[in-house]
Amino acid sequence: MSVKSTAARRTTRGGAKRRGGEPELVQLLTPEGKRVEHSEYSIDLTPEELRGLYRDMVLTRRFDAEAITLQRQGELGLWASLLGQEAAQIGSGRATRPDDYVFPTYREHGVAWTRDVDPLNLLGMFRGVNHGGWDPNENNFHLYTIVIGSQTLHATGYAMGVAKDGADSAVIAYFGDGASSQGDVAEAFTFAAVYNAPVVFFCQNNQWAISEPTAMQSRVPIYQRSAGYGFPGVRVDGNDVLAVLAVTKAALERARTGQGPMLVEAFTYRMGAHTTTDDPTRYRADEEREQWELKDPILRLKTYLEAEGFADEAYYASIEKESDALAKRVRDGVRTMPNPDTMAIFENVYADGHALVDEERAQFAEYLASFADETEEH
Amino acid sequence: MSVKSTAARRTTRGGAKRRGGEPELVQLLTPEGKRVEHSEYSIDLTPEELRGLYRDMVLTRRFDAEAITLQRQGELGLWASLLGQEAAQIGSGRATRPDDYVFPTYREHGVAWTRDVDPLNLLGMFRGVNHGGWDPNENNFHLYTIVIGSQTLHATGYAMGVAKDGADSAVIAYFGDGASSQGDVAEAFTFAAVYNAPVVFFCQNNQWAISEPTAMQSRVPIYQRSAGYGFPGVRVDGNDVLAVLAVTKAALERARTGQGPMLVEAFTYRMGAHTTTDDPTRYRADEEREQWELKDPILRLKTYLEAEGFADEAYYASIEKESDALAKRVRDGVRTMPNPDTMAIFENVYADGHALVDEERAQFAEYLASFADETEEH
Amino acid sequence: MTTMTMAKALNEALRQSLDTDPKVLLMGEDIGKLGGVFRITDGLQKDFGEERVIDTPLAESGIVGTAIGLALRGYRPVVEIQFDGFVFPAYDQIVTQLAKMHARALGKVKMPVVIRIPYAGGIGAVEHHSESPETLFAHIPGLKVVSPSNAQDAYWMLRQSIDCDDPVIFFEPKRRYWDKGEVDTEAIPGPLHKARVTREGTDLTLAAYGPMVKVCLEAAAAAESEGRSLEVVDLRSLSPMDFDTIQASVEKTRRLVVVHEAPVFLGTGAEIAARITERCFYHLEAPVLRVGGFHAPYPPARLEEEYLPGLDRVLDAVDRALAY
Amino acid sequence: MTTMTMAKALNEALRQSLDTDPKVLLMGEDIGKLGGVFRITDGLQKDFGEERVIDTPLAESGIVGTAIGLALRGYRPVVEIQFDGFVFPAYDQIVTQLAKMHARALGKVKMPVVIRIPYAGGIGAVEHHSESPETLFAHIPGLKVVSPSNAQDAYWMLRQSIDCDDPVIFFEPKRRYWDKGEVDTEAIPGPLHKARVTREGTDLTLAAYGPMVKVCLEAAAAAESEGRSLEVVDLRSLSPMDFDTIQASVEKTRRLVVVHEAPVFLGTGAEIAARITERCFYHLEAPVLRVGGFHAPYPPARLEEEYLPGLDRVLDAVDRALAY
Ligand SMILES: Cc1ncc(C[n+]2csc(CCOP(=O)(O)OP(=O)(O)O)c2C)c(N)n1
Ligand SMILES: Cc1ncc(C[n+]2csc(CCOP(=O)(O)OP(=O)(O)O)c2C)c(N)n1
Ligand SMILES: [Mg+2]
Ligand SMILES: [Mg+2]
Repeated sequence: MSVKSTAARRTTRGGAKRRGGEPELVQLLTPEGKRVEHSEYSIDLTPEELRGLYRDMVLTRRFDAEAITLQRQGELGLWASLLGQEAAQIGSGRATRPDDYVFPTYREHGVAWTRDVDPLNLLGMFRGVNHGGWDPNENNFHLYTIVIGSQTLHATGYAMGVAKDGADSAVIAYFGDGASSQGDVAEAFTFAAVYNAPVVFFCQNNQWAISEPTAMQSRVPIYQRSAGYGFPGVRVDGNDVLAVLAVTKAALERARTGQGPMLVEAFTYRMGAHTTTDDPTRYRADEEREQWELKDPILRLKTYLEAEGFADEAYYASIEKESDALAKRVRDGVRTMPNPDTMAIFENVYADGHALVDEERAQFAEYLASFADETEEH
Repeated sequence: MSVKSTAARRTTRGGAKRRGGEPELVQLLTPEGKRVEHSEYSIDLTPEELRGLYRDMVLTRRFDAEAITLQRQGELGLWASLLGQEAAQIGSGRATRPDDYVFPTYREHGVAWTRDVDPLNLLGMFRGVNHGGWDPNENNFHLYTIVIGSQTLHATGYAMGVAKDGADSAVIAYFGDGASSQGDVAEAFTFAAVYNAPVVFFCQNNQWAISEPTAMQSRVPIYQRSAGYGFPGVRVDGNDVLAVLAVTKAALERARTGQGPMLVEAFTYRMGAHTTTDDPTRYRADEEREQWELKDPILRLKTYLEAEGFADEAYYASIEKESDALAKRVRDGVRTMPNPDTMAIFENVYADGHALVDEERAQFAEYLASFADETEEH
Repeated sequence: MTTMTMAKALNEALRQSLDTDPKVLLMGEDIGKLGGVFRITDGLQKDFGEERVIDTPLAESGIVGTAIGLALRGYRPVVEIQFDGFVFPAYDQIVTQLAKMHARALGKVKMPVVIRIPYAGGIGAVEHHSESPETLFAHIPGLKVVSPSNAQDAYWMLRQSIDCDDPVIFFEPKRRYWDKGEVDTEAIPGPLHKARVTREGTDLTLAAYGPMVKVCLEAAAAAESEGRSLEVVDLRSLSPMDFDTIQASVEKTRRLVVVHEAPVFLGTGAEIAARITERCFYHLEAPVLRVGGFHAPYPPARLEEEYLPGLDRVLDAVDRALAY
Repeated sequence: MTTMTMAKALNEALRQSLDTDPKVLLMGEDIGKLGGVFRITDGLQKDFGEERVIDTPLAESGIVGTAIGLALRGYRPVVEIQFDGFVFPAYDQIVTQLAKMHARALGKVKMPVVIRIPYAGGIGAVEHHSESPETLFAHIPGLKVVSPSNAQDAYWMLRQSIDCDDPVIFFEPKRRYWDKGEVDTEAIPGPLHKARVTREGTDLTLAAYGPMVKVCLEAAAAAESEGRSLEVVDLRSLSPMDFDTIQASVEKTRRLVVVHEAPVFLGTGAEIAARITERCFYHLEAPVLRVGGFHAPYPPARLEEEYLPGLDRVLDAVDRALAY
């Protein structure tokens, strides 16, 4: 009962306030880089912490740009760029604790960064050498999930397990505006609510699901979806790293303290194409992008840092240097990333073995060997 | 935009008002049979119309009781009783127009009655002679659907078609409290909202999904689910046939006039077992049932009719006679319902034929004929 | 050794697994107070609590999806799907997530999830309650698929499935739930994925699993009275399939009839026929024949006796195979 | 006769169907302005409007479920699933509703729904974008399943599928989208479910469909240089399957190799092997051999060339079959 009433309270009291029909975004830093206060969500960071967020976003964007280049050069088969979503990802990722657990989509490169996942790990699947392959438990960062929405249920189940263990960790499930239409996401909401699971549903509404605008998924703001499932939702300015950090921290804290799930909608924008194979000129106007450029998450923080005198030229130069080093490391790492061994096809299909796999492996090895023989013979 | 604001308005203004935390039910007839008014939903029926509703409910209940008996006697393999839900079904069914289209679950015997579906049609699948088999277009009453929630999408698609045709018909999709957890129902809400489809989602919250109470499906009242999808929801006293009729009529009218979908939650009670194979004593207390008996939908209307002097003994006697006749017709009809021909296995698998079915049909006929030959030979 | 029904043997296996390993959880619709619609979980929530025997919302994708999450957290969920026909909403999670997670992680996570499915027909039920969808799982790399035919196997195969670190689709032949058999809960069981020659014979091999093993044993008994010696192989496991045992039998009998309830077209019999023909090409005196469901939706109850492979249809196939 | 890519042929077929029958609708994710991720619906929304070429929410069960409802209203929806691996959320609606509705209604309603699925591998894609799930549909009574291998068939088979009153799962071999061929949009097409002998030969039959037909034709050409005459049968339809054409070929060549990308275990080759062995038991000089995917998830792109049946693996199987 207490959860229910909290939920109801939160929904009306929280970020859901409307002014002239449009829902209010939780915002702590305006697009012009001005620091503002919010009645419910606040944050107090040291200059060093603020610089840290800036660094995270710059390095993430650089990594992303490098990946796009690598794709153009044929080193990657595909890339899903996070350009424009740095604040949503860095802010939410930095809100997590090491013992929290993250369930990403395929675009959470910034979140991965905050979890200390080696960027090279993320590139394997886009290069085509594996389907992910990192150890999710190393950084409590699950594998990228491509089937839209699936991971929200995994996150909910994981959170149910956390609660069973009596741990005070929380779980965060990322998904997109498009994903909000999938039945799996709705079922995740139901399970999370019914079991009061410590999970935060973090929706990056980047306005587009490939070529479809968010209006094709919902007629009302997505953050309003959760109230009808019995937990609160809030919309945060997804290009404001401070607001995202504050809101996500609060949501995770809520989960941690037994108050159940919460939905955070980070209102942001996919500045680039859906992936490197996509051509957004077919379906959206340049002006839209230009409008959103004015809200750039990195520029905004930089303006604030500069206004406050929290960072100087030397600092920016050092970040630039770090960016170059990261880019080089990524470039070199990708180019020298070994192809998997052919016989890897048969590995890890099962943990406890399977006769048919063994048989096919043996037959295929023999088949491959027959070429070697031929070569030797001739 | 107009739909959105209507939806928002409706959600706060409609039946969703709370008094002391509990959502208010739309009610026009109290459990004690007292006629009350509601600020938003009203109805004005002639004594004849009121008697008609009473007759509908009594006959439906009698049909249901007869089916239970037939199941006990082995004439039916199974029966899903609607006992207790007569008002929800008759009220909503009578709200529909002939050109509207109904998508039932497996328990909508009362709704079928209002659509003039021959009760015997409903019994085929429970006897095991077919899987439904009636022509949905004859009474605009779709086949019973067993896979929970599926039909809500069919209803939504059908409604999209109605809108495309420029018709002013509406569609009504029935589902249960348990079904509200299925992803398909959530997707139906999304599609209905996005395409502004003329469909009413009618949830009979009979408090149980087999052995699971509604709390296992949702922490908040189900009618609140729709607001987050962009259309209004209302909870109606599902044991008050007048309120159900009024609310459903309004919802259908809304759909018809291009205002889009609406969710109606009829708050009612499954008085009997889930089906004839179920044993509710394992999971629910008798007292609960007893409490709900005080809210009996038929008794309630009868009290009102009597208080107003709208019906006399002769009338009740005539209904009783009609009930007996119906029961007899059903009994006789079921007992003489022919078994399907063996070769019906192969019929209607495809509309345009299929070589494998033809081959298997021929082989099986030959196989069956071989026994006939043997019998002849000896 | 105790005599018990298959239902009771499954219940005992779940109880023992819950008792032995605190990470084992049961999840499903109505499995708590009700004990499941078939009572397989009867009494378990009472004894192990709501934290371990978990009634779930009515959403199969949600059940399997959260079971995956629980497995990632170190639990060993045993999921009950209420009936065969209701596994499909969960099919996406099973095929794209559960089956692939171990490979996706290059072995770094395991998916010890058992999905119990009461399946197949013969109980006079309505639509969606009598189906045999095993092909749809056995075809999927990453899943294991088994089906016991008797109480003893039900007990041990379920315990072994729960102990297995891979996802196992556990098909329970619902019409055999009430058949009694001896169950030795102390025995050291054989390997989970090994077939068993249930009856020895010399003239022809009948291969079956789950509900059809009993039919084949009856057919073999009937054939004996006509002087025909049929061997019956209970496959037990459909993925992996123990082709060695079938092959050994066929090399002896030189004839094979496969029996299952699922439609013949792309039923498991197709794979057995293809593979055994390849392995025993010079041994087979007749093509591998198949007896199974027709290419038609499972019919209404009053037709299921005709639809289901029974004694006569099995013996008809035996006759045809022996006529070669 | 015009030369066009398969993608263009499909686009033309959709255009003609939209033009001819006002009840035809297209539904899917990104099929409107974008024209679909493969541009198969390019320009169609512009020409036929948003009421007939419908971008949908991102929910496959919702797409197929509402398509069923539209079909009940008299429409003929043609659904695009974006990639093979994303059909599974819709699987429940396809298997329990779409496939069974006609039978459930004892024929009183029809389900003229086409589900187009770009399938199979070879384009260097990430996970879930290269799968061959045809078994999972062909096994289901009530569905029809077809797959063209070339532009001409793509055009006509799609038009015929849209004209068909049954649900058709239409598998498009995505790596052949950009292959060009002659398309005669005036021709009178043969039956939708008939296989075609694409190359005549005498020593062995190669049976394939969709993306593998080209590989088999190349294998046959390569074998010719070694003095071997291979016949190639393009199956075109997987449900129903035209066994008569395969049988006629095998009665001539006495050897059969089936090739598909899907895993061999319970792949369509299993059914072909089982049935053709039964039909041609005394004609076959060798067991029917199968070349296909392994029992492993579709591998990452850098392994797909090894994983996919190619010329060498086909010829290896041919060698083995001829060695009997
Ligand atoms: C079940 C499923 N259907 C379709 C796709 C193809 N697809 C990949 S990304 C995408 C759009 C996702 O949009 P959104 O959820 O908003 O996330 P975003 O890409 O914008 O981050 C689609 C349709 C998929 N991956 N999974
Ligand atoms: C997909 C699916 N899962 C499970 C079932 C088994 N089942 C039949 S009825 C039922 C409960 C339905 O509850 P509710 O939606 O509240 O409807 P009610 O029976 O109360 O009218 C269940 C779980 C089913 N028919 N379909
Ligand atoms: Mg998006
Ligand atoms: Mg209910």
